[in-house]
Amino acid sequence: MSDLESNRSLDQTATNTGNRHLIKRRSLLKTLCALPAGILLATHMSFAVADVNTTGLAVTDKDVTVGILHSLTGTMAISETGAQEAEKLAIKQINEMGGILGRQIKIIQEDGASDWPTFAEKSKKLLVQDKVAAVFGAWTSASRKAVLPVFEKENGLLYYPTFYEGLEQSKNVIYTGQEATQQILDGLNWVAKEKKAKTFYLIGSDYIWPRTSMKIARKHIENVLGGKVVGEEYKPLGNTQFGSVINKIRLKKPDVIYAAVVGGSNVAWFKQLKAAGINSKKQTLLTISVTEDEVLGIGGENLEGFYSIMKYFQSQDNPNNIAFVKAFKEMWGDDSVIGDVTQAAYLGPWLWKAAVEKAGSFDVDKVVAASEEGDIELTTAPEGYVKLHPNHHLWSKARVGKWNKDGQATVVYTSDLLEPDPFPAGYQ
Amino acid sequence: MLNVSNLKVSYGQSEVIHGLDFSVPKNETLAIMGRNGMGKTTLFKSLIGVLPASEGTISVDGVDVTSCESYQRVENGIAYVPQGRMIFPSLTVKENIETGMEVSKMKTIPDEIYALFPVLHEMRNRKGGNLSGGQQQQLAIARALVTNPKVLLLDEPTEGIQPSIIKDIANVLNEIKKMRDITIIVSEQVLSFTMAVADRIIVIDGGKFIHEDRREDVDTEQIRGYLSV
Amino acid sequence: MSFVYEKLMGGKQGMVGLIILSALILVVFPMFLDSFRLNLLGKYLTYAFAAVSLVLIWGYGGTLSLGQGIFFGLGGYAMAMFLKLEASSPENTAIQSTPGIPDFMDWNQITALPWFWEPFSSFSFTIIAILVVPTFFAFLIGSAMFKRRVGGVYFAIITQVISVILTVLIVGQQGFTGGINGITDLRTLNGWDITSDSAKNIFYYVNCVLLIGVIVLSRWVLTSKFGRLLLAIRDKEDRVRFSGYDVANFKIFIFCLAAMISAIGGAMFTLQVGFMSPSFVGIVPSIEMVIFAAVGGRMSLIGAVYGCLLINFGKTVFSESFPELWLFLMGGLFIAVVMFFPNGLAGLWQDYGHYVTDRFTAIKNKILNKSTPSNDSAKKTLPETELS
Amino acid sequence: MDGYTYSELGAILAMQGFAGISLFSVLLLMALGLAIIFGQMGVINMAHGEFMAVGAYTTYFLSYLTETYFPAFMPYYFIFAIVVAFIVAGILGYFAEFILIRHLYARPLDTLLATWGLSLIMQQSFRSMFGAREVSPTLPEWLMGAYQPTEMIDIPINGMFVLGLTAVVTLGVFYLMFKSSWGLRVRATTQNRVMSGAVGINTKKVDRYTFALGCGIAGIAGAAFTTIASTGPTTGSLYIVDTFMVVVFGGAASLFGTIASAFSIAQAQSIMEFFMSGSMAKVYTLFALVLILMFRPEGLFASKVRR
Amino acid sequence: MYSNTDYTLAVEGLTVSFDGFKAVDDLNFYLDKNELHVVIGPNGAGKTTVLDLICGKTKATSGSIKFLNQELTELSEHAIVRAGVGRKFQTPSIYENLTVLENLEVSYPQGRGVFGALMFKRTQTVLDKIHEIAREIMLETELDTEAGLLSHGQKQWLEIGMLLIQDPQLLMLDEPVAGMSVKEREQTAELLNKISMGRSVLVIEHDMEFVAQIAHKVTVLHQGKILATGDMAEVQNDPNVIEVYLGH
Repeated sequence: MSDLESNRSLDQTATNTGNRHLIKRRSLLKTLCALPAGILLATHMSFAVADVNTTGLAVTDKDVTVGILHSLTGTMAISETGAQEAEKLAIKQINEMGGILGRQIKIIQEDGASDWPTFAEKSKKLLVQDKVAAVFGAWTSASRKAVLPVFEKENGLLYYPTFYEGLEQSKNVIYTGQEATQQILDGLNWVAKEKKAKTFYLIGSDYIWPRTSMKIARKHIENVLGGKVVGEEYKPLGNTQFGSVINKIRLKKPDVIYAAVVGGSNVAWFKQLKAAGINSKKQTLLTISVTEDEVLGIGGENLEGFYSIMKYFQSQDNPNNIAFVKAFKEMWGDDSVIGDVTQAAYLGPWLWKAAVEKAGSFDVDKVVAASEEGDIELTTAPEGYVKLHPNHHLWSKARVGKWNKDGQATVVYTSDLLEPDPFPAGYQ
Repeated sequence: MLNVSNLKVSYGQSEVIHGLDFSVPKNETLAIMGRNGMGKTTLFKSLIGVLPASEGTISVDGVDVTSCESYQRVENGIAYVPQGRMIFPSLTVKENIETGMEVSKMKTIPDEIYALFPVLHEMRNRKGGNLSGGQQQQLAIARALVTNPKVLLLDEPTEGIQPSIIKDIANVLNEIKKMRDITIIVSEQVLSFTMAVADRIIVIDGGKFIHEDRREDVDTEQIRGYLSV
Repeated sequence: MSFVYEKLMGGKQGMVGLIILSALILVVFPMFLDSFRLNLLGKYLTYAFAAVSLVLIWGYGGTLSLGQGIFFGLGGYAMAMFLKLEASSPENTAIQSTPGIPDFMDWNQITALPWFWEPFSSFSFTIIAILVVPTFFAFLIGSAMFKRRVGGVYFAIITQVISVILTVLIVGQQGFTGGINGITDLRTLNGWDITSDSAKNIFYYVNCVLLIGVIVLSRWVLTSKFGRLLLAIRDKEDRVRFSGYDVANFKIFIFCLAAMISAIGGAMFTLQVGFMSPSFVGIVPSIEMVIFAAVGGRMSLIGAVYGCLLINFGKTVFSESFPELWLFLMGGLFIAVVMFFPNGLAGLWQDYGHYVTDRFTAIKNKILNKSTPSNDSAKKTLPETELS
Repeated sequence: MDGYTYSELGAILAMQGFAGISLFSVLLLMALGLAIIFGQMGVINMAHGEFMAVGAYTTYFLSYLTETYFPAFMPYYFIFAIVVAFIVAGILGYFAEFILIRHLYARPLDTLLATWGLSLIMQQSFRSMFGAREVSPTLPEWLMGAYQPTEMIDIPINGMFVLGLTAVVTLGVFYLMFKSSWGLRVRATTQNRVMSGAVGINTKKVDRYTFALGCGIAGIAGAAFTTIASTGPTTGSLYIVDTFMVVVFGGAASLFGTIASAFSIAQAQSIMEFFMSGSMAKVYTLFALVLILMFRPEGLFASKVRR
Repeated sequence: MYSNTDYTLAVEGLTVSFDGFKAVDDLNFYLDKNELHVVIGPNGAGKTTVLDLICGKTKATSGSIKFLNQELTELSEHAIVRAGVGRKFQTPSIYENLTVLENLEVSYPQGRGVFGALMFKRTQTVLDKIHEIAREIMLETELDTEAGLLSHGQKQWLEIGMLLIQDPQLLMLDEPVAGMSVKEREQTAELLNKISMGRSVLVIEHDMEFVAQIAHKVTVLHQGKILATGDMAEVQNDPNVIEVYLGH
């Protein structure tokens, strides 16, 4: 089935490409300075394998092996390409800085082929046969759910980059994207305040992430904002007919259309909206499923004036991001665009590096313990500043971007640093 | 008009036609007689190119058609009325006839066809499948005639046809021979019909010719003997 | 004795084939493969159930079912429901707003276990459900279709549509089914940790034994008068009907049997892989299963197993090194099998297999005569020539 | 429904009606090519969706060329693209028939497997040539937007365009199949291939061109769909089941049936979608089709002919 | 509406139309016990369609077919066979890949259900019956021959044998001597005469000589309607038949 239904299912976003040059020395230094001084010193050389690796991982005097597990083929390849490119960029940059605990990072890459059992199979191979110290990968909820038991059983460590529905917290996973409340709540607050929105129409693709997200959105709208949900609709994955829904929307005249349509459906959805005369002049639309990658397919002209809530936009104007975008494009080509998940994937290797150096060991238990202390932070993150919460998720900011014709967004609102809350009370 | 030499035809491993030689001049009607399973239909199928010949040559009016596809043989002047008629059941009578006009490039069905088979004109908008056996046989002949053939092959045209219509068909064949310069080859088991149309009779048995006569020399008892061994 | 030999083993050729297959999967593979690869092989062998079922319904029955994924999925889901309930004990799910129900239900604001989930807390009910539910479903489809003489292309397309319906339903009703993620995070079977290596090894052997059992059962069916009638129906359906047989019943039965066999494969899949998802119900796996059978030889029960192993093995190996090439290869393989090897591997075996059989007999004689068995050499030489 | 004026309800009704008609034209356009290939020739072409994708990619490629080299031509390229899509998909179909299909006329179920293999190869080719990402051509401005007969009614122009295109293609197919001598050849060949050869029809040529025509129409469908959705390597597989359902439901051999079937499926689906979730609407529609097919296996509009 | 009779087969008011075309038109037709009845008529007259209607292959548009006073139009094909109606097809319809013995065995009226077929065993009773039938159809020496290798005539006999083994009360044969040599025709005529003792037989045939050899009664069918019924001589002299069928 992988092809038909699962299809674009799951791709909330997509990503891209990257680059070749190092990050500028200045920002490197910044990273280093940001780390606690003791660990900083410890980073250099002179750690015997026996000390940094007591559980038989693939670590030698010179190098340490990690795995990258994304779909290179199948329907999800579209989305996951960017993530793995970002991860490779980060690893390359780390190696050029001298690696971790004096060891160069070697990559073993496996193809999940957009097929969940294959993800499980390959993750087991990475952990059992290759004994990798960490894995960067997975994209869809389904693939994460498929590999989760393997990571827990083999006590591996997974850095998972996608914004997702929450309701999960595994000892063996670090979530570098937003969980649902981080992405949703502040955006809704913003639209309620800014656009005086009272009525909302919710529409999404029919699977767990949109449904969970809509559930949270509905509770927030009804209980916190005092608004009203006038319609809630889910279309099968890959659906390309939105005529009836658009008519329903016209009938209900919501202040805001709140959308979580994914993949190819997304393109049909926005094209048909525009063709039906519903554009940003008449209608506010807020989506949680469109990043720069989707815009490539949808076409900027069809989206102009609509809003996305993400934690990252390629157009963000800060030195970290400018350096990152440049490095990425140099490594992976000028045509690349960078979406939210690509950036989140880029954070994975850096967060791992910080935790390993703090723990002084590659052992998963020690790295996890170091991560759970809540003081691992990245000041060099392209999105700005992020900090690892003891619940394995990241503190980060939500941003509302307004889409322009050229396929880039202008950030119109940035929240405060939001605490991740994968099991939000009152939203379940 | 039609020359066949050393024709051999096989189904898979087993050879059914064992090296036949014959030629039929213009304006002659040749009847090939024989019991079931003696190779009549196989011979006809190989002449029209539905079955490939494993050896030998077939030529029409001096043109070698041995390696041609069926439709090319039709272009070269062979027309075929198969055993069991094989009209197109869900095409109308008119459309059935028109399928034969591919080669002759005619635009409309010539009047002489309807003159020959008035019943077809009457039923021209009926589905071919809903015609009676005799009518279907006429349709199959009409369909073959509109290709303007030099050689007309008829495989057991009387099979399953009511006796009264068999006589009509014999008349039609003789009429056609008068109207056109045409060679007719017909395979038959019914001797009376053969005697009514054929100029020459060949008996086939076990894939070989065993007997040949001009009509005027035919010993009907002898032929009947061949047909009923 | 001769009954067992002729009927169940399929005579000399069949016996040799079965022995070679058993030796391969029960002895040779476990000897040479590490537990990771062996587990992988076990997963492939669960697909082999579906491939074997297609030999029955398609090769012998003459009816192409593009819905074997439905039954594989139903079997797998039934098993997954049981395991999920066991994994969702109130203690394990204490953080949920409604403890004691599966997590995905909790996420979908379902506060009580749906009625059709309840019986799945019983292991024996589950085992029965795995066998009966898909069979009953097949009975419904089969009666509706075969009694109405729907066959051939139409049957293929309609079964395909049913598998689409089921997939959309499972994905759409995620509160009850887990949606696109499927039912995940299955850990124990009656308290026994199914994620451990030893459990996986045991499942592997159980799977092999069941597979061989299914093949023997299928052979018995095919060598009975029923089997002859099946072939007769395939070739001259009207004659059979006008010999006084209710042809539809025969088709329904073989369709049900095929469904049950697929379902066993699905259940074993869930046990070995640890989750079930709607991706096994849809069109693509259903067609792939047909290809397993076609590559193996659509008339060969044992060939289906090899076809299944060959393709999946190829997929794993090639997708690691040449992911793009693999899809071209797979597509090419479909076409090549249809056009040049309609009898698949079994056809090759039929053409060249007697070399192996002769050798086997020679070795057997040698062993019997000398009574100093050189088992190793027998085992080694046979498998190597097997697929060549 | 309270709170709505009659004119509002009327407007919605009109637009909803148009949504159904628009879905109808999409389904029909998808199914026409297959009705020829499956209905007339009996080939179960699982790669039909990929031929649609060929048309869509052709349109995308032309849009890219036009945008890059002849921007002034942008308003007109789309019409041109439809023609090119037809030709490209037709030529590919021609070769597919020559290389693959013609060996399998006697084995319809095997065409299913072989064309499935073909579809895999085509999908991977798309991926290698155009990348895994979904693409979408830049459409001329006149195709976008809506026509507003009254204040409240918006009829999408792209929908009307597809509707018009479908009408043109349908009429063309009808003319070809039932009024032209070429159509007669096709119908004769499908009824009795051997006999058609024996009355002088070059049946191999007929087969090849018929298949190519079916694929060409799929190409047109693909080009038209770029106005409503995007194109990816696996786009084709999304349409294939729906397309087969339309053809089978209508009665495989009947072109009229295909039209009626597309109409009833589209209206059922679109009306149900208005009242329930999209997933359930799809489930109910498909389920109803299966049920009806069980009672009328030969399809809704197949006629009963003596043997 | 249709009353009971003493006839083995009573066909009354039988009509079937395809696409508006009446292939069989208000047919009335009776068949007595132990009667061998031949239906003749040109192709397309509806002969085979009548057999199709009786054995349930085609459903009637209207009318009644009563076999031993049991209405057949409402039964499914296999039920009609089990009621005692056997039918031979025009082209020999046998299982080419099975041996003669297996062909007969498969037709043996036991193990007709799914589970019966699974459990069916080749007992001595079965073998005896097979040998008996094989002797009757002159194939006892060919029991182990693959049926596909038989001559055309032998295939026709085998199919008759496959019906005989079920001991039907009504046997319907569609052109049983088509493609047979003269000697085979004679043997077949003998066979038919033998088997018509104790059961009714309905035969479709063209060959007038052969018809004369076997028929107790002849019916001429033309365009779905009966032209004449009676013994051979009556029919041959019927002016209608001469006008429409035989010709002057």
